Amino acid sequence: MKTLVSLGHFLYNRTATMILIAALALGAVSLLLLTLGIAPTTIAVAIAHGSIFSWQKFSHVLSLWIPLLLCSCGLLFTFRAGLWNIGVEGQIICGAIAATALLREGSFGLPPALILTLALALSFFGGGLWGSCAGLLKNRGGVNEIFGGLGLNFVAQGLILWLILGPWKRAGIASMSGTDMFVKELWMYTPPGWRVAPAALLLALATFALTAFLLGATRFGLTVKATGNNPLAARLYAIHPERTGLAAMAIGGGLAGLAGGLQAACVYHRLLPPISSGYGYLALLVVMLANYRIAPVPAICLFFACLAAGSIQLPIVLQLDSALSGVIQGACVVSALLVHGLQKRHKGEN
Amino acid sequence: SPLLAADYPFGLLLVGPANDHGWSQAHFEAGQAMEKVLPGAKMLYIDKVNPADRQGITIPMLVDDLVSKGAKLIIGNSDDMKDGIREAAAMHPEVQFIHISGDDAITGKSGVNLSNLMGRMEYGKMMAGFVAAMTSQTGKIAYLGPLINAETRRLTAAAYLGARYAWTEVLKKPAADLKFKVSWIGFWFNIPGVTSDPTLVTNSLFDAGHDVVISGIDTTEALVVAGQKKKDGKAVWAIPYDYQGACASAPDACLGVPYFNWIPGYTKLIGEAISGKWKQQFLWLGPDWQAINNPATTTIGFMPGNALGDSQKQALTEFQKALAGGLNLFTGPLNFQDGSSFLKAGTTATDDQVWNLPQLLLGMDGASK
Amino acid sequence: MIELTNIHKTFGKVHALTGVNLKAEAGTIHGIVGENGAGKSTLMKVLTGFIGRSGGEILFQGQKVRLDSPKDALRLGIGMLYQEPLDFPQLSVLDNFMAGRAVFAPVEARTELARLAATFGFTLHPDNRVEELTIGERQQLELLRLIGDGARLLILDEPTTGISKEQQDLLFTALGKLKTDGATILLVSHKLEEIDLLCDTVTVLRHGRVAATRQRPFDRDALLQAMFDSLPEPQAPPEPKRGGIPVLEFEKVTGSGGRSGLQKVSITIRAGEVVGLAGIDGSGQGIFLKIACGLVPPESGRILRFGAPLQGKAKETGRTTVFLPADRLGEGLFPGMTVREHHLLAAPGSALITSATGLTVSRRAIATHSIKGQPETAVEDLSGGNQQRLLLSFIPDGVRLILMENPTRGLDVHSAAWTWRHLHSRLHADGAIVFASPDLEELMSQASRIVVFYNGKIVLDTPTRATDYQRLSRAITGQIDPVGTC
Amino acid sequence: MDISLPSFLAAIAVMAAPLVLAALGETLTEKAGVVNLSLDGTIVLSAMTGFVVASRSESLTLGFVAAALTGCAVAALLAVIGVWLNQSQVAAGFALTFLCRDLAYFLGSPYARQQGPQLATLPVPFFSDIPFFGKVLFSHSLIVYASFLAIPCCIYFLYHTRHGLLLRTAGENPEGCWARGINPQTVRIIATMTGGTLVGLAGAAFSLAVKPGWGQPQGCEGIGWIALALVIFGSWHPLRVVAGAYLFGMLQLLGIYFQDSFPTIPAQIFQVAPFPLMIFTLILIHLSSNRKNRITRLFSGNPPKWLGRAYRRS
Ligand SMILES: Nc1ncnc2c1ncn2[C@@H]1O[C@H](COP(=O)(O)OP(=O)(O)OP(=O)(O)O)[C@@H](O)[C@H]1O
Ligand SMILES: Nc1ncnc2c1ncn2[C@@H]1O[C@H](COP(=O)(O)OP(=O)(O)OP(=O)(O)O)[C@@H](O)[C@H]1O
Ligand SMILES: [Mg+2]
Ligand SMILES: [Mg+2]
Repeated sequence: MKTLVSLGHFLYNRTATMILIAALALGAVSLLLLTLGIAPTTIAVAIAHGSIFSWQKFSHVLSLWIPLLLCSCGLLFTFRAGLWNIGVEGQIICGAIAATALLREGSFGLPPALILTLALALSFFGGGLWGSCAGLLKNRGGVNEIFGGLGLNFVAQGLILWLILGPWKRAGIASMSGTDMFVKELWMYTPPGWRVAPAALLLALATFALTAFLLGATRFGLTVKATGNNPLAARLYAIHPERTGLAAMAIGGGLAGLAGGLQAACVYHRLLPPISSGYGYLALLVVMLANYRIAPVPAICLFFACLAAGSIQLPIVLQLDSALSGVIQGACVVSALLVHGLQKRHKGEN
Repeated sequence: SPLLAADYPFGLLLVGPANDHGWSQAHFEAGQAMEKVLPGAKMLYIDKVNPADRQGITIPMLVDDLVSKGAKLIIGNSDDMKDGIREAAAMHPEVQFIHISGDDAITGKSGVNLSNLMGRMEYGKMMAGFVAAMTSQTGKIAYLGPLINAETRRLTAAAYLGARYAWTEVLKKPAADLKFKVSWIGFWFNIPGVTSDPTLVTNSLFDAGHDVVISGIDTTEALVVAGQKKKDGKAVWAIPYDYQGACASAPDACLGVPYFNWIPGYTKLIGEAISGKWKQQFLWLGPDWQAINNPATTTIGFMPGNALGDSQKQALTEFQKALAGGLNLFTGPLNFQDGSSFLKAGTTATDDQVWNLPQLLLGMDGASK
Repeated sequence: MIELTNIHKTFGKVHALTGVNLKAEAGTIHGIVGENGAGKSTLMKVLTGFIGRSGGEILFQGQKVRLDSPKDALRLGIGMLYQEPLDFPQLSVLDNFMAGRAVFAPVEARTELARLAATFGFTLHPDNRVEELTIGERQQLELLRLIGDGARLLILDEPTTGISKEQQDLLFTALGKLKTDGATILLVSHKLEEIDLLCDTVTVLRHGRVAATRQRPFDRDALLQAMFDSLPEPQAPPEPKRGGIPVLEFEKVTGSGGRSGLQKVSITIRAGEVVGLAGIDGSGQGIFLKIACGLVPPESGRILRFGAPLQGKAKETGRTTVFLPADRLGEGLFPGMTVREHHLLAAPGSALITSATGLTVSRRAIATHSIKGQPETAVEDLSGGNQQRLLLSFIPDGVRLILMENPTRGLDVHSAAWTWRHLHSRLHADGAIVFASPDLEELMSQASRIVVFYNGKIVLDTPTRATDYQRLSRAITGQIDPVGTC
Repeated sequence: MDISLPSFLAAIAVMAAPLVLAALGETLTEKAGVVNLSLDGTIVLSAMTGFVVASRSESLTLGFVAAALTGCAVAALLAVIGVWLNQSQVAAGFALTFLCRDLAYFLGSPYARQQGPQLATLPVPFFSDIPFFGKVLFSHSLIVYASFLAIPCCIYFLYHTRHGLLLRTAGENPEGCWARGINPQTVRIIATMTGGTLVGLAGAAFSLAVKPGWGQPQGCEGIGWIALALVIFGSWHPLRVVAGAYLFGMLQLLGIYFQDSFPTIPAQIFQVAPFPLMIFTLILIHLSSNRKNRITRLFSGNPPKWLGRAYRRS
């Protein structure tokens, strides 16, 4: 009974905080819209229409949700280890490159499911490798992981462009629209009327479950948490903080790479220059808004995916720029920081 | 007797912002014009259709959305959309598709509900090269290229041929004195970290003594920089691209703009679709030589700019007449940049040879691949 | 000149100061003494407004004054030399001298600094970076800055820790000069000889209260008696065990860290010994322990543990050696994680962890170590004493070398006794316990051998039986010339 | 492409001008112990406000003022979260980066690719005729001169004024600052806002002078990250930071020339190179400065001791 009451209290507090954050963010954005003479409600209706009011739209939302969730899961690992992994974009790209390297060769007469599985495994390794690079730069060279990651993002960007316009160019003409499409049998199965591959959806759900499991229910997760919490103390418990950090970067990069592999294998069916689509940065915002906790991540990813998908309606219906969705996403995170800070101050911790 | 539908929504997918004063805006305005030209036609558009601006964007998804809003015909305005449009066309056989700048209708990679539309910008670029050479005082002309592919090679070569014609045939100067430099930035517009910075490239082109820069990219950096230099008293000019109103960003440095006018193409293809006469085709429309800036009839126009001198304007008119009269600049002898022969003396290039130009031409300075 | 009445200060739940009264006259030097954590620094910081006070009044020249911030203090001419130097290591001497002044005049400041330095016989190069200076020079600089800023009431918090004899002499001469000029000086010190030498009055603080106030001449024993909780009759110290195999050997080991680092220390600790390390905070005992457990690599010298050279890897430390640091939250625990999670991390076990895993282990540890908390309590919510019990509960079976800083800090008498019984029972037949403690009573009653550190060196190494409180407290305050083992 | 050395140097000076302003602004901020990671978004947002205000009011001055205020306002928000509320400055900076960028695209959309006012070149009489240096230093627009002037001003302020000294002390040891009767929180907030103002000016320098106009993309995206990297790897010294800014300008230009000089190497390499090359040059300098030899020690320097750490009085 007592635990139930305290659980209730806990949920109530969390919910109240969430409502406060949303009210502040949406209030500020609404105010901005009103000063521009736009009714916030019409925007909300348009976005809702474009995201959740039909299965087709919602399945589009889900197709955005998958990579966002994967990248966010990866970031949960790195944040737990106390690292700012800003190189997610580059890791997505490397994952996509690794998957493409296999998929563009065709199926070799092997079962497509096998090839696809292999390609996704490769993408995990590709992204993981890129993540480890930033980790190594930090461990060996003392290079702040923010700038190491940023530099590696640019390098990955260069690499993908070079591949697309050079060695992997389309038959005939190199084109920014990407490499040639993979052969049809290597497209992940999407049922008619769906805009998302069920297998990818399952993979994302499984990844989230695995992340929650690894971080929440294994010794490894505890080790990562301890490292991020107090690297100084970690050594007393026979934990190697640097090695743990590197492992977190590799897993984080791997999951981002997996997102990239899925983008190539089941969304675009080819490698194209902007394959990372800014998911890496968006995922950073997701995890910050979740206050680095695991549980809220899928819901926030869904919310962000709805905004991203629904905002396409803004130019169609209201002739408004769809960057508004980014404004709402950013405003949510900023107000979360404000609300959490004010709460701490109120409690006298500040 | 066209059976005009009372209501005919069509969708337009724009790769860039609808107000980019360039490629996308030209399409957008043509789409708007359709609502007047074709009674009942109603445009639905989505702009910034590219994965960098919109996460997880795929053409089939957007087409679904437009179709669910009633669109009976969809236009995709970018080469990037090639695969997506093809896929969407297969998914929606009941809907007609127009892909701008592709060639699926020729190669047969798509179903009959997809047509291609493109303008013969070669002519526009020839005129651009022509006025550039007529105006240049240093004899050094530069071309600000986007990325290297068959289309851009073709357009760049056309500009060079126009310039060479002006230089040797009109001005009667030795061909060797004409310098034609191509500098590629890497994409249709500037993406920091991915492309060279067009502002910087244009500046260095001018600094290196080129006095006319012909822009092949979708945004107006070249003209803006020329305008700045002009204000500082330098004798430099630029020629923007794509959009009829593009000179507006620096009218005093603008020699003119070769532009696309999509109204005739749209009118034909959409009109046929409305009246049930749709058939798959590859439509490659050129200028209306009788009225090169007539919005109803010409697909390629050239709008002279404020900076174009009177005598040059006169010469341009003559040049346009010659082109209308059958002058073909893709006539041999022409050699490729590497010295190999492209056209033997007396032969003219086929459409296919021009469309798939494999290299820049001899006399042009810059990367071919 | 200055009078503090009924000063209170609390940090959250900690009562650092309770009803402190203190009065200092112009032209005198007033000493403040007390054991570690008695509240000396806190009282001084309250006096400068550096930290706010929870209650009490301050009278300056008979007038009640606000003193809410250092700004107020500076206006009244109150300046303080802090225990942890509050200067700017990466800035130049001149910048440090000028920082905070109302006018920026480098040229004038340079001449003023030179003039003041000459007056007191200090040598300071204005363009050197402060991080290149010795602690003593940094203090000289701060002192000159305060005098330059017109301070008439000078507070010095342990100014002689970590400075050389020459610098100390210079400092004392300077203080004498200032006193003659009519300034008031409050001197916080652990070193009774300094008090004897300089002070006119002395106030003893204990547990945040005034334990005694004395005028010169001082009775040394009475002061010591007032400072340390009690000087009970010495218990029979444990029998020193002789002839055990060497557990830990240091040969001319030098390392940096703490206030004074470690300077060419050689010592051999044998099986069966319980070695107590004594000394003022930061005299070398802390860094000795960290080097011994492999957390900090030494700069030079040779270390053998169980007869084999130390690799300095964290992994090794786990099974055979444990280290329990003094800064429990900062170096020993993971704030934000629960007691159970700590137990899980401390002991090898299953790779899978559910909310039930380790619950019994944790419960048992909580029970056997009388930790006031639940397995799901976050460690930062434990009281300091319970945090220490938690750390003790991590010591796995079979550990041969137990290294500890302040093992019973914050424990009540009862649990301290329990803890020591517990520790002695854990003493491995082939192992040893080495602990540092500021508590003389604890050292005398628990250690079989006592090693006193002063300025990074061992100044006394003796079987507990062969020493007494007086001798130890003198050694701790540096009153014994460095000698080897007796 | 052949180009004279003065033209080459002059082009670097122009292209680097906004970067110089932004990097100096961030240097001021970080010297006070605050990390303002929002630079990239702030630059885009202030480029937009600068352009819109200048074209609507037809006053360049108002445009620059508006951009400066924008930068200052974003920095103030960061200071509230990161200094006053003691929240993670890095998190706040990240969130603001993306918020500002999208806000700029959303609000600026109606003004995209419109013709707008731009700062004219103003050769300094007499000086601009000096051979070589006239072209390099004295034939620019006001904002480029401002970027030149900002360098000595910034150095003078930081190292030769009372407030500059206070600013450094707040980043070095806020407790020491407090012990000297100065509230480090106030110093940090003001420094953050001052730095933000310079960053705002950098935005306007783009949209009103160096890359006149506004659109999506404006062309200044990504520069903020370079500025941030410059501050770290320039070891928090304005002079080295600025040297890095000019190095970046040079890399960008060289990329264009090398495209011609090495026709066998794919052109894309040179197009993509400057950004990663810059970051990795900086990383290399950083790595080699860990080893203590005399040349690389030139580049080594330490971060302000309390950088990114909150301070609060007990
Ligand atoms: N900022 C703080 N927050 C919480 N507790 C504090 C703080 N500063 C001091 N204390 C506590 O107040 C008490 C008195 O500390 P103080 O520093 O005044 O001791 P001291 O007499 O100067 O000791 P030492 O001789 O070791 O310098 C100690 O228990 C200490 O832990
Ligand atoms: N930050 C905190 N949040 C919640 N509870 C706390 C916190 N700090 C202490 N407590 C709880 O308050 C109680 C009193 O703590 P306090 O530190 O005063 O104990 P104590 O009497 O000094 O005990 P000990 O002698 O073991 O040090 C403890 O039960 C502790 O668990
Ligand atoms: Mg003290
Ligand atoms: Mg306690």
